[in-house]
Amino acid sequence: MSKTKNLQNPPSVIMTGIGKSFPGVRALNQVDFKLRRGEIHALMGENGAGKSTLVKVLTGVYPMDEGKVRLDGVPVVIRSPQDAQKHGISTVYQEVNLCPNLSVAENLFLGREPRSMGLIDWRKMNLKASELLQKLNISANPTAQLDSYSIAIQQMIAIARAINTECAFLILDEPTSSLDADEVNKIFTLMRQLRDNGVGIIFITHFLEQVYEICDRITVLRNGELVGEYEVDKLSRFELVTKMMGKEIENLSELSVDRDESRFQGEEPIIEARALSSGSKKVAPFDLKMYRGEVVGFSGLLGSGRSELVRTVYGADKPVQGQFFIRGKNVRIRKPLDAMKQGMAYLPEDRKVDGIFPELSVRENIIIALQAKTGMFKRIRRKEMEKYADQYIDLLNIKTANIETPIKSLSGGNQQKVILARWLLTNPEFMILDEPTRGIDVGTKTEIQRLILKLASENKSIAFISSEMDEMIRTCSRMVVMRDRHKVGELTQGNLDQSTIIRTIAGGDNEDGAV
Amino acid sequence: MKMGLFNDRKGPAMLSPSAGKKLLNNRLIFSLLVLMVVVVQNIITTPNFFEITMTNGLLSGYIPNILDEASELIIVTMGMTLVIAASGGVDLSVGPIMAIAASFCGLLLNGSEYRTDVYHSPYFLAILFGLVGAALCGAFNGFLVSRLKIQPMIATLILFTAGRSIAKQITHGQTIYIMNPTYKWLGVQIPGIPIRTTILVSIAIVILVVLLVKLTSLGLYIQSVGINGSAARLVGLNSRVIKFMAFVICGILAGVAGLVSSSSVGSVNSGELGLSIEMDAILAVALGGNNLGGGKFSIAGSVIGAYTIQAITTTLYAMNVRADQLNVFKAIIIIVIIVASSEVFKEKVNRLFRHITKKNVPVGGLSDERQ
Amino acid sequence: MRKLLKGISILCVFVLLIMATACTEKPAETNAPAATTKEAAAETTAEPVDTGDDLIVVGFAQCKADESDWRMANTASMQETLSEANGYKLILADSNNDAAKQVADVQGFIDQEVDYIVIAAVNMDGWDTVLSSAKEAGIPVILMDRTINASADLYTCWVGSDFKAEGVKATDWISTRFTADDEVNIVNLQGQLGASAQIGRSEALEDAIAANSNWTLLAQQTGEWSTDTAKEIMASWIQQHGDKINVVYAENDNMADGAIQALEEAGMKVGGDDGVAIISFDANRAYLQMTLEGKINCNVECNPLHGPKVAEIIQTIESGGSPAKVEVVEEAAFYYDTITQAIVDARAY
Amino acid sequence: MRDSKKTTISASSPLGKRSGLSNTGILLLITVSLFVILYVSSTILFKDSNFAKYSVFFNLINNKAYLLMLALGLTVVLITGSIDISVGSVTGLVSMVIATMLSSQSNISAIWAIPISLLIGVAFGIVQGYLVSYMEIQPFIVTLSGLFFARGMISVINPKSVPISDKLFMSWSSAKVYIPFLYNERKNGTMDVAYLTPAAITAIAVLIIMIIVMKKTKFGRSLYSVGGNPQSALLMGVNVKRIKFMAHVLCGLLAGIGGLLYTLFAPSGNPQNGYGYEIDAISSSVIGGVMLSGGVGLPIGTLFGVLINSLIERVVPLLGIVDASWPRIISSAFLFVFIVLQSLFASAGHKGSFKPVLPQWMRFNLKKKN
Repeated sequence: MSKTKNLQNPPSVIMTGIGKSFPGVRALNQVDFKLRRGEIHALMGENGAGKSTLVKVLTGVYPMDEGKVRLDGVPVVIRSPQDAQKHGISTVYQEVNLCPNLSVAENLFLGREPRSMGLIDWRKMNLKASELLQKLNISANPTAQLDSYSIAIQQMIAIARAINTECAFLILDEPTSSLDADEVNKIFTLMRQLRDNGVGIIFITHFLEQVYEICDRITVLRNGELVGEYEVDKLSRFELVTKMMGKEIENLSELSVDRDESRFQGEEPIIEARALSSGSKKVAPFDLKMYRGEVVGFSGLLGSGRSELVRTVYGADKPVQGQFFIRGKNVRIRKPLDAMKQGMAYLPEDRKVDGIFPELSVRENIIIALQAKTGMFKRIRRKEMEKYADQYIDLLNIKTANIETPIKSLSGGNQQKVILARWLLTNPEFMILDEPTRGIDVGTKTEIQRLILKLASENKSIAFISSEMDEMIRTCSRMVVMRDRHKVGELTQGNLDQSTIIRTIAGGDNEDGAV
Repeated sequence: MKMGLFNDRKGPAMLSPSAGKKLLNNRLIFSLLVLMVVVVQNIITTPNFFEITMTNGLLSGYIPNILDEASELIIVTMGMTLVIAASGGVDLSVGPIMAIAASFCGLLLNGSEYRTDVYHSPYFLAILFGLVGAALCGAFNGFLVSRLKIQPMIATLILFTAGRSIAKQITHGQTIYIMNPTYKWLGVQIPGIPIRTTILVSIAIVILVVLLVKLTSLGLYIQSVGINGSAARLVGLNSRVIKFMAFVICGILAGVAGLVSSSSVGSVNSGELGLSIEMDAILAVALGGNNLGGGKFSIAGSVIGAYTIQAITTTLYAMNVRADQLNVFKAIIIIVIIVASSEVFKEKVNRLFRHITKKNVPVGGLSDERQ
Repeated sequence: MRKLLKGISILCVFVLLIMATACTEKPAETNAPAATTKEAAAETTAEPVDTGDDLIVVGFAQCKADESDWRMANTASMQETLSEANGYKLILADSNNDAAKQVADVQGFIDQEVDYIVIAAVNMDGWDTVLSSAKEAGIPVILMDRTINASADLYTCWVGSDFKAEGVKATDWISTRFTADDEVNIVNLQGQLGASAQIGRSEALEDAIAANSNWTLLAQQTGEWSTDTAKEIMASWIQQHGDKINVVYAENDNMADGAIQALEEAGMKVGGDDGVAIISFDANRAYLQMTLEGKINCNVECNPLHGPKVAEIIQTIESGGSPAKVEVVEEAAFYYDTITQAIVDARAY
Repeated sequence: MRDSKKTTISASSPLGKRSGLSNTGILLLITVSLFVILYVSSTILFKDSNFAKYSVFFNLINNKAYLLMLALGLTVVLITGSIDISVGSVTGLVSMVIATMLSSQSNISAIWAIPISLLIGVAFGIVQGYLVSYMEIQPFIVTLSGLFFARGMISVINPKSVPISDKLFMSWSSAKVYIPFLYNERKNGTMDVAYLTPAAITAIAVLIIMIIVMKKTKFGRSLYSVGGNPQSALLMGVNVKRIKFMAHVLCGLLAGIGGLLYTLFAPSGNPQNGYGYEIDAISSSVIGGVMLSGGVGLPIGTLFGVLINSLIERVVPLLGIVDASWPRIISSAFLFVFIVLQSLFASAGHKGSFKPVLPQWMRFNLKKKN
């Protein structure tokens, strides 16, 4: 209905030739983007595609290296979020950027509180707040402290705040990732209302259903480059996922994967989970069996629960239900050390937050896990440490000045290899690799893929997660597909091709309803 | 000469390549500079600065004096370094813990008498008892910090205010005098050894801590927990236990300092032992280039920091600055060191420098380690 | 938040109500005995009206009860003499060397309507306001040990030591030890600056130095009554002046102890006939022992046992008399060559 | 005393329903109830000591007017997530400067004491605030140096006790504003009328101003937002550095006022003045419900923190404990209880399981829009 009405508007925000680099990574390369008033524009792409960077460049969080931004035809330079707000661009981030210790009303009006005689008029502020909340159908008490509400409500309040400023353009950076269907619907109602009032909305999400439900246009990014801009009605889900994941398999040396499942017949699985689930409903109960010498891919879009699943196996998220067997023995994994002692290793998704110790040296970063496993009083001798470090620097071809260089001065790919080395050193039987190739250059990617297959051939069992489909297809012998925090399927041998995977991930075109 | 010695057993921070720029970026450089200025100043004003004489079977002179007086501070600073590295907070209660340890020790030696020549229990048992007392105090702090997640400064505030009174309770409210000459072994001199025991003890403690940090993986654990708690958990470290241990060790070391201090004056006066040493110890850690927010630490840095503070104090005493006015100079010197070694200041100086030379360096030019 | 504040104000009203009821109860309770005792009071004139039992309530504002051995002995003396067995109830408020807290403590005594207030002042100055409150409330104030700068009609009397006289005893001894031709090089370890003991003792020394041309003051610094600080300062003096020092004038025992240790560790002979002359004050048992051993040459007593004197004064007032304005406790000086073991053993503190 | 404590403990058993009170509110309520319980029980336990007199209650404020200023200053910086441990020494410095200025030799008017004390405080605030917020040096080290500097300067100015002889200043110091109708009869028949000193009135006025500033001004709310989540505050348009700087300046100003009020209360200069007051101020703020992690706390809570401090000081001597070291152990025990309570609340609140704490009838904020 009104969906196409505004498609004819001329673009109001025009970004051309945007480029942005971080040490070691080219995050954006010659990206163009257009936003019209009165449309909802989805920005799609897998991890590291550059969505967040693009948004942050637009809102002045990062200065851009190259490119131009025009607002209604006028070139502008946006230096800070405040600057962006002055230009009418407001943002709501995935993490709630509000003050948990203030009341709801204050969070809505901080910085522009209604005043009488120079003092904040609380009565008026609360009144205005409750009006606003009512209008948006948010059930929150303006006088209650923000952190007494769930993240979902907080997120809605954040949107309410963003809307409340005189905004012409609203950026929603994965605001729905922690909301349930009802709440998502409420937000959608809100978004439609805004769109009809002529607000241009950039909507970043990983949920395809949501894109197809509400968006007018889609811009797809991949690896920091623009794939294209499409009208929603003219792009099928299948095509969208294909564009996001990258269809063309890069011209790399062929890797051969033995996908014959029958070889595991009668063998004891090294890992077996029965109805395992973790606390705070991060992942629904799942069953899982993994055998020696196989690489199992865990695919699904970001936020589908793929990382949460492996974290539960490793004990990084505390399992609350279900049973877990290692080599046929029922064990309880309460904390990562338990898992490590059972021969597990876990390369975390977010290298910066969960992986590296920035100020520690390469050597220390490599041996830390082994050291933690052997215990405090059985210190690995210095000579031995150096030997290990040198060995793995050679083995993985880590580029570092020397083994005592702090890891923070290495490039992303080399940091990743250091962490890989850290886990290889513990000689695990079962390895979890969550996005080991994220944000690193193509050459290193291939090296890591080879390494994964080599490890499998050494009879290790590997759980592999990657946002890049081709990489998974080339390395995995079996694939677990996750959608909406549920395990929705396991693809083997015959089914393990791109279109089947994407279809399973996408959940089919005719499947209806919001998540 | 002292520095040379410690440079050999470098803490991790000292390992960076010795390029000129790296050296300037080293936060320790300013403390060293001040230490050097103080030493040079002393050499100029007091010609007998390097003179070491043998008096009464003991080496004496300016340098042994400074080493002697810095020893308590160094011992306490070692513990403080670990606590700061692991928890990112400070332990305010080290002074009172010193008093408590000495009181336990004195109680065992004296019974309930105020003055004794004859020990009521063996000396080593008393020392052990004192250290156990100190360890308990450390454990109390550690419990509050690691289990109840109370900020270290506030958690240790409790013992800071109550500690001396507790010590007083232990000694039945009196100053204990221990006249047995062996009591002075720990704090003054063991017959036949020409070097003050305090110096030996402080060196021993530094070596012990270095060994503890280097021979076990405690140092690595503490740094890991201090730098990135979440990553530390994923590699299988238990941050609670490690923080707890840091506090216990800090308590024990404060206990050692307390025993040494009490031995050197031959009495236990819980109101006096280690008075306001906590502030000096924190400063020593900061001057040593360690981040008070936790993480990486350098034992060598802390040692140098402690000597810097003691050298300033001793020099100012020698310049007839009154004890109560000393703080003014201390404050100024410290703030200058801290400001000069702060990141923002360096950046500002760099920018100014660039402005003067009109070099066109891109904005991100400071972080030159891209790949 | 508004409701919360409302709640708080309700609580405040609650407090006031409780206070009010307690207030109205009180007269009802005490009226009857008050009526009877008023007659009794008319007979025995000065007897203050008690609140039930016959104990004389004494509020004692001590500056810092565990500051030094001397102070501890002083506190203990008060506690022993003014015990319940002797018909007193002593309320000890320890101000921990905090002048403002001490003023608040005394104000508290006035509010609590004690019968007598005894003050060992932290600070000489700033007493006028609170002492006039005490006067207004009719509570006699006895100053102890430390003098204050306040008009004399604000307190009943002062009990304590004459610090300058103590200092003079010490300087007298110095003049007997050295002849007029000797070069007398003195270092002075002062007490906490501003304390009346420090002022009196330093003054006596400075006067004596001014009077004797052969006396020189090599150095003067506060050791803050502390052994440790004194030791550190002394060590630095030894570095500077070396053998020139022949008299150490330490203004309390603890600092003398520190000085002696520093000297001994520097290999210098201490005390006796030919060592560096050590002057100390307070004369606690442990240091009398040291005097006996010859390490301290002259130890001037500073008598901490003020309890009996205070009790005496209170009894005088109770029986209608008025005590002298200044009550000096008796003090002796002990010399290394005349002290005996019996004197040391007889010392209670 | 024990009975009344028991009831509060059982009262705080979980009920499983969401309470409308925020952490701030709960902590404040605990503080206030503790004060009330303490006061009422000492009234009952120490009948002879006249706790029920009005003057006793008002003297709690009179005695600690200066501490209220320091604690308010700390409340401000702690709310922004910073700390200032120089306030005690600044107090001492101000009192020494005033005393030296007004000692008998000089004839400067006492009026000057006011701007000078404020100026000293603000100067410390500006320097420390600059170093903390713009040079990004750890506040602990900066203010520790500030503490050393101020403490040393006191001795540089004057190492001895200095009396104040200025008539005008002394008249301020000894003035009493009697409160009509609030009086009790003394044992000897005279009237004991409750009063407030000019210092206390100033303190109360400043407290009221602070309550308004913290609650009703943009600046006040920015303080909370900076302490709650500096990142968000920045994104919401708050100039985080400037607010932190201002917080330190305000804290310095309050320390200056505190120094003035201190000098009015104990009119003399002494090198020992204000020693260790930073700890008293911190503990008062913490007892009053300020969280050291920042973002939580109310000036009114700080008032009760100070009152509790003042009350404990009155009560402890009456416990009849002969040994002088017990009072400090007891006060520390109080601090311990508070800190542990806070930590339990904070950690429970973080997990989301901490909501109930109060029984139904005690909740003030129950009516929630669905």
